[in-house]
Amino acid sequence: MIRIECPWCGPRSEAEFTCGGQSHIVRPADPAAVSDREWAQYLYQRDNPKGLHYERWRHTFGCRQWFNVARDTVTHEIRAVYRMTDLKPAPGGEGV
Amino acid sequence: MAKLDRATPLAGTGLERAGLCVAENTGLGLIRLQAFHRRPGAVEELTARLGIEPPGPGSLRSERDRQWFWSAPGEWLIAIPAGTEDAVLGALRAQLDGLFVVLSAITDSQVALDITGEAVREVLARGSTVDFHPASFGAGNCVLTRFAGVPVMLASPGRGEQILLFADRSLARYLLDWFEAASIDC
Amino acid sequence: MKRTAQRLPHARVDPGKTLRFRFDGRTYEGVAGDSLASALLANGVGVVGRSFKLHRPRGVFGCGKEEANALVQLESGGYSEPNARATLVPLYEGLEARGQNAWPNVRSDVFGALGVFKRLLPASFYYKTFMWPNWQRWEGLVRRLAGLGIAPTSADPQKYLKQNVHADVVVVGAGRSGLEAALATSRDPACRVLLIDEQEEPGGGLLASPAAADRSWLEEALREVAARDNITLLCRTTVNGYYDNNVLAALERLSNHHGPAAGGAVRERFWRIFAGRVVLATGAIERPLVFPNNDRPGIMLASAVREYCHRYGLTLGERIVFYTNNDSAWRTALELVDAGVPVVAIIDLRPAVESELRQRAREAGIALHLGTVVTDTRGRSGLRRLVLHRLAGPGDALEAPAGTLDCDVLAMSGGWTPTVHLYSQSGGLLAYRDSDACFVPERAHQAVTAVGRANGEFAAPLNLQPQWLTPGVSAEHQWVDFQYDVTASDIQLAARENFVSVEHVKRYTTNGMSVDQGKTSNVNGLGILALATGRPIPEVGTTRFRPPYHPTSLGAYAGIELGALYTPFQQLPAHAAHVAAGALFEDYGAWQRPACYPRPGEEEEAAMAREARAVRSAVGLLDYSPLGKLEVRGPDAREFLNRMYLNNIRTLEVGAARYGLMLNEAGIVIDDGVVVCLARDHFLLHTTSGGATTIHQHLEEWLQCEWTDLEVIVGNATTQWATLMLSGPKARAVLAQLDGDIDVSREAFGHMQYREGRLLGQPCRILRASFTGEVSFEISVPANCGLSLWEALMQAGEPHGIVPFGIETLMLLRTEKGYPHVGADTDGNTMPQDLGWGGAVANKPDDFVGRRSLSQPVGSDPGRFQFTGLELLEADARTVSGAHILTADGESTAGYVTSAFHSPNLNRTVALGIVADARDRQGEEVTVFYAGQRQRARLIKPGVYDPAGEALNG
Amino acid sequence: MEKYSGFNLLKHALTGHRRWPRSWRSPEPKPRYDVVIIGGGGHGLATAYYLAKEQGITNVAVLEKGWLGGGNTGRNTAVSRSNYFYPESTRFFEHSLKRFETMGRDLNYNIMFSQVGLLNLAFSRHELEIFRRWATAIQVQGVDCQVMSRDEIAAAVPLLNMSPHARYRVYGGFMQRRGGISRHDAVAWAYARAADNLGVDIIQNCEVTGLEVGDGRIRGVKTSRGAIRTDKVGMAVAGHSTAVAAMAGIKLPIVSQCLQAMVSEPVKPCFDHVVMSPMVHCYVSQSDRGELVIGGGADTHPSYGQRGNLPTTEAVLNAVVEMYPTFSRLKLMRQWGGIVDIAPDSSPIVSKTPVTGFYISTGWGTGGYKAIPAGGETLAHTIAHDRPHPLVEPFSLDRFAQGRLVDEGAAAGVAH
Repeated sequence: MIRIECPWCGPRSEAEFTCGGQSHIVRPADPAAVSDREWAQYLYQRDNPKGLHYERWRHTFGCRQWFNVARDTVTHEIRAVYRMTDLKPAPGGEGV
Repeated sequence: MAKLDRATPLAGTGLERAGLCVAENTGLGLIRLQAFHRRPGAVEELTARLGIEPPGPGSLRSERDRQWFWSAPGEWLIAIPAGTEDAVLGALRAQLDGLFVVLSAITDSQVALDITGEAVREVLARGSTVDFHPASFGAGNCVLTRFAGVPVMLASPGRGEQILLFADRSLARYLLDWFEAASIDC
Repeated sequence: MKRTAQRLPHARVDPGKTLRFRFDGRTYEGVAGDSLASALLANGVGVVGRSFKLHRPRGVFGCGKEEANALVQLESGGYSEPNARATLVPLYEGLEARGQNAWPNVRSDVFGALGVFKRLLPASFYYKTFMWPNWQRWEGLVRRLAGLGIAPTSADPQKYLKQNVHADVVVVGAGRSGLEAALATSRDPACRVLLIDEQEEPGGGLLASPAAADRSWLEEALREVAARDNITLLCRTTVNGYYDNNVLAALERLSNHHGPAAGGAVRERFWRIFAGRVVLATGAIERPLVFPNNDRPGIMLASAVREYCHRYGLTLGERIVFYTNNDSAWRTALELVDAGVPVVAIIDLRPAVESELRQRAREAGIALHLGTVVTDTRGRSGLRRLVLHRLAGPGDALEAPAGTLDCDVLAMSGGWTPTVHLYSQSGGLLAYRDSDACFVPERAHQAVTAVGRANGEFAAPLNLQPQWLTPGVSAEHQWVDFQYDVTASDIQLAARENFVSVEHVKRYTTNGMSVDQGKTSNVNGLGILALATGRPIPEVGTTRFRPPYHPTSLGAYAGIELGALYTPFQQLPAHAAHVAAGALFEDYGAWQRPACYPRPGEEEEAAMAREARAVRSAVGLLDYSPLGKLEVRGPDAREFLNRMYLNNIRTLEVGAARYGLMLNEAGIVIDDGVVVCLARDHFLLHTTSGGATTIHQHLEEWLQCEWTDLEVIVGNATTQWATLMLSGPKARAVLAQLDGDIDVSREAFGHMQYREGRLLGQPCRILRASFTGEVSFEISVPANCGLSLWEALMQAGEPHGIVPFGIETLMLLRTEKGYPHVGADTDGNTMPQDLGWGGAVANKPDDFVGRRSLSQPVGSDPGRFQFTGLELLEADARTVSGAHILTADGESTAGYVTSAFHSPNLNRTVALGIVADARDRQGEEVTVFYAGQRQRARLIKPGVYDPAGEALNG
Repeated sequence: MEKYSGFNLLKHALTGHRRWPRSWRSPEPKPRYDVVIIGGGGHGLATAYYLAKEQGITNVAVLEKGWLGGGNTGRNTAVSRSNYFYPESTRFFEHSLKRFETMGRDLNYNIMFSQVGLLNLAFSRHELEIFRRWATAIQVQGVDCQVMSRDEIAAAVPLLNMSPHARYRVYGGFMQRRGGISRHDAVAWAYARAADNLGVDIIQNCEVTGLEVGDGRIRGVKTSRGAIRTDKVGMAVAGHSTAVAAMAGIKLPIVSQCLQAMVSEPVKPCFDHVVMSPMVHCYVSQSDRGELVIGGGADTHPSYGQRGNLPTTEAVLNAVVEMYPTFSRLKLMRQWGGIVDIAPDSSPIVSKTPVTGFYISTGWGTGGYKAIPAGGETLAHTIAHDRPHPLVEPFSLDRFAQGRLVDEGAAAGVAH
């Protein structure tokens, strides 16, 4: 079971959260200007790493806030939790 | 008929067992205060205007006949005597005039349950994975959690072992039924 | 197997308190403190079960979780439990059990004859045959023979609870090591310790020890545990799963020791344990030795014989013989002699054994056969005689016959297997220790440590000499997995056929896949595979341990969330009124809402027709409270909504309302509703009923994750307000009767307008939108007044013939009008152009969520399914939502009927659908297909009732 | 290859089964192959078999980093069905189902395919409408599909909770009689034995560590057992697709998640069909051994953790007991997880790639097992002809750039 430290509410079980998938995906500034392929990549292309994954979660059953999590997709260890507006921590970086 | 009657979700019904009592609290009026917390200084501004520091995550604060419960970043639930919503809203609006905050009366959207009895913490621990040991959930604490599969706020205002539960009014009957099933051995 | 008349004096049972029970139709007596297994043994019952595949007679062989033979069908009716381990069933008065997988009973099972054909049924023989004509012809027979117990056929009368608990330290196992660990860690009073033991009482291995010192130590330790209030002791509780982040799952058996007498009480409690640190003191399980016909009743684990003697006071046999490859069995034998149990001989395959042990054994009058192996066993339903051979050397061929030895119980010990299941589940690595021929914890992955025998720390050295199977004799009848009838020859066959991965062997032979999940068979199987493939055991590896450690009731995983509580339900503010009005409630996205209000004896469709006619001719009232009401405020609210909606929100004036469509980023329509501009920076969004939470989250996600700079606050006011839809030509007249300050006259309050004011002394919001096509007022008052407003309107409407109407009636009415319902008349491919909103997209100057996807090639594909009305050509024809529209050649699908009702107002079927290129094909005839029937229909403009829309303002 | 038959079983019985030959060889990798298949699961082995059998390409290696059939092939609930919504899907899976029907004899290996019938249940008025649409879609495709009433369902599944007071009431459903279950391991072993017999080298414990790509084409494969030269590589590595494709510099629209399955203790026959339901989410069947085989939804977060997750186990079993109250006292015996690769539209990707000679079969999501025969056959064809097999043209990698997704869920809320 994944235990996530909500930046506001503290450690909770995964059942309280919603996983929003990969984070730090940048929406094209001018969608009309990008090609179909680029737009498809924005919509569908995902890193899907075996190991450290930067993803976003929402504490759906708590404060309803989205935040970022750096999680190992094999061991489910959480390496870092940081807010949507924070920068991506370096791999191996400790909790924010 | 001249006026509409008010009827709370459970119309006062509840649950009584040797070790657990669940009773609808119909005496509370509720106001939600939302500030735009992403703007730096927004919360500080608010605090300055209010003259009191609203409680932080996981806690509640009593001030005169108002109880403040933290419910999200920049968002609080304010419990007041039922019926005084308009007066309090007016006062707060005046106090916070000019700030970008949203004040709403949400009394009717919620059901409030008083949960008492020696089995309270044991039964709560059947509905949520939060640690309800007094050492981590004591007087002055409030948590928003997934309880019995639905979002609720649980608060320990400090009156003995009494726990206050807030949930959406539409879930009131479900929650009461759940408590009945979950406390079968109490 | 010998009947024990007198229990031994030092036993932990109460001979004074007898308990009557039945097994396979016969009545027996046991005593308080017995397990079903010990009680059966006390009564000399030898055969208690039949093996899975060959139906071999089997007796009790262990004393706990490792038991592979004594599986019984416990009780009957709702209390029936298949595959209950007799060794784990505490005896209670009136217990009723039956042997399994046998007919008529386990004593004389006609299928026992299968044993004769063993030769024909090697591992996985079924893969090699039964191919003609096909497997199913043979399957019936095979299925009937397989399976063990019988699944209950009546509902479980008992309850299950789930309990979460947090602890700083969790100690699994309350034997000596566990108790020591719990007492040590609990010295810090702030440290919350949870001590868990699976047996009826704490003590673990100590319970089977005759030593006075052990017993007094246990008493003292338990006193101390009781005295520490930071220790919680859970007995009858088995830790079954070790998951990520130190989360454990355990099952507490609350009332199984009372049997059906417990009635509807809570049977089991499922614990979710959140641990800081975990100490595994789970002990070790003894291994059987592998030799010909080692599965005969009377052949047991030495540790089991020990426990039945010292804990349950049973003598078990007249002539007990030990067979071992290590020292532990010798000590057991000596203890038994001290207790007055007749141990006649010890057979040890080791040529040399420590002299002190030999000395003491001889003094105890035990005959010794060293360097000797058992090469066969004799007896009919029980054990009578052993055939012995001398061993040339370790693991070597046989030398000479060493005669036979009469005995009725054989206590065997092939060494010990530390119980590392949970350690392995936690991700910890295991290492093979040659000296003791067992796997021990090597490196932890989580905050967990193993102690005592679970960590391979044995009280005294075992001096073990492994022998994975008996050499020099056929492997065909040397059992490895007793339950699934896997023998050494099966594993050799697998290796011969090049199934050399341990996982392959497990799957090919089913070794270790039986109910005990290989607790006694895995390591022996590995050893045999290692020999067969000429590899050292560590190279062969071990299979992964998976939860649950011990089989766990499905009911316990379900807990109380069954029936009405299976998933949360939501109730409307005026729920009581709907019940009183005889509503037919159905589930609409968790909301309990009236589908319609059938009168006694009235069919559903008739009720809908009656309600629909009333709305068209007079007035109807619908509880519309789930209608989403989101309030969006802030300096950037207008900009934000303009990015979220396809429609132009920039130009929406204060006080005005506008229908809006919302897309997801892939361009798919996800919601529609009326947007009201309450103030320059304040908007009220009406979302589809039940969509409020989803859309609220959708908006929040864009604000929190993408446009964090936009100063907007979203509030969900959906349940703060009860919303009632008053609809019909008389609606205005009814509403006008209620005392309020909003002028509802035609002139003052037009269609698609919004007003706030007071009604009957309460704040109120009224929106004039219409989903029925009639004059409609969507009246919102504080939710606590919803019931009262319902009653007020019904009362005021009575002279006008008001009726309550339900969702399905609303769907009928809006279908007559051709109003699309997002989710019903759209699917996950529907884009705005398919609903006729292509123009609006083109005219909007700004970007909005999903816009770019509309211009991907798919957006302009020919054959897109587009929203349309459908007219069945035969006047009285019917169709249903779900019917398909076929292509011209009638070969494939060109769309579907998405809404279809019989219109009581037009007295014909009204239908909507999404059909390929429907917008350019209006007037064309198409074929409707459902249930093999084909019908002709025409594509028409949606909305056949009041096409001019006069009723809207009527 | 010695034929498997009742007669030969008898014959070998006389010699105590001491003369059975190896099911397949354990060859050393050769320096060069015409085609290298990465992944020794059902799909990889089937691809190799059909390359040899139907495309006449026998100089083929299957590289498996562990033991053959050890991935999702050995971790699923062994269901085969073709009751899909879109013609593209139905055509493909119907072809696969037909292969299952004759696989035992075709490969001379009893995979125990048992057409017990697959029943889908609807639990609400809306779901029933969707089910009508779905069932009709199947019928339009000419695939067997029988719409069933409440009473018919009650008769077919006596243990099903038919209470009118159930939280979710059974409204109706439909059955594909030809759907069924089989022995998953046997399918892998059957293809392995048959492929090996045609000369395919199945190399276990051989991990691919890199792909050699030169000016846009595949040159070879680097493995833990040395380099192998080849012009064509087929990838069938559910749970590792992203990583292996990355070796060729290709990014996939794939997310990997953990899908759980579990079995109860064995009991005598009590459950005759495969019963699934999207709303009360679980599916149940009974194996020949007597175990109830249970599956549910995948964890919602990306995962490579090949193990069961407690919340999912609880949710699935909660659904099982709600639907079959009498199973309450049965016991869960074993639970495990497999890693499934899911595409944005939950449909497979069997396709050529921007790298010449590199062909992928991925995105099987939770439906990979039933696709093994057709997946192998179409990938083999695509590799041999460097042109997609007609059955998989709709499932190309570039459909996403056009927005032309094949999303069963979008059309009918149908879970794969």
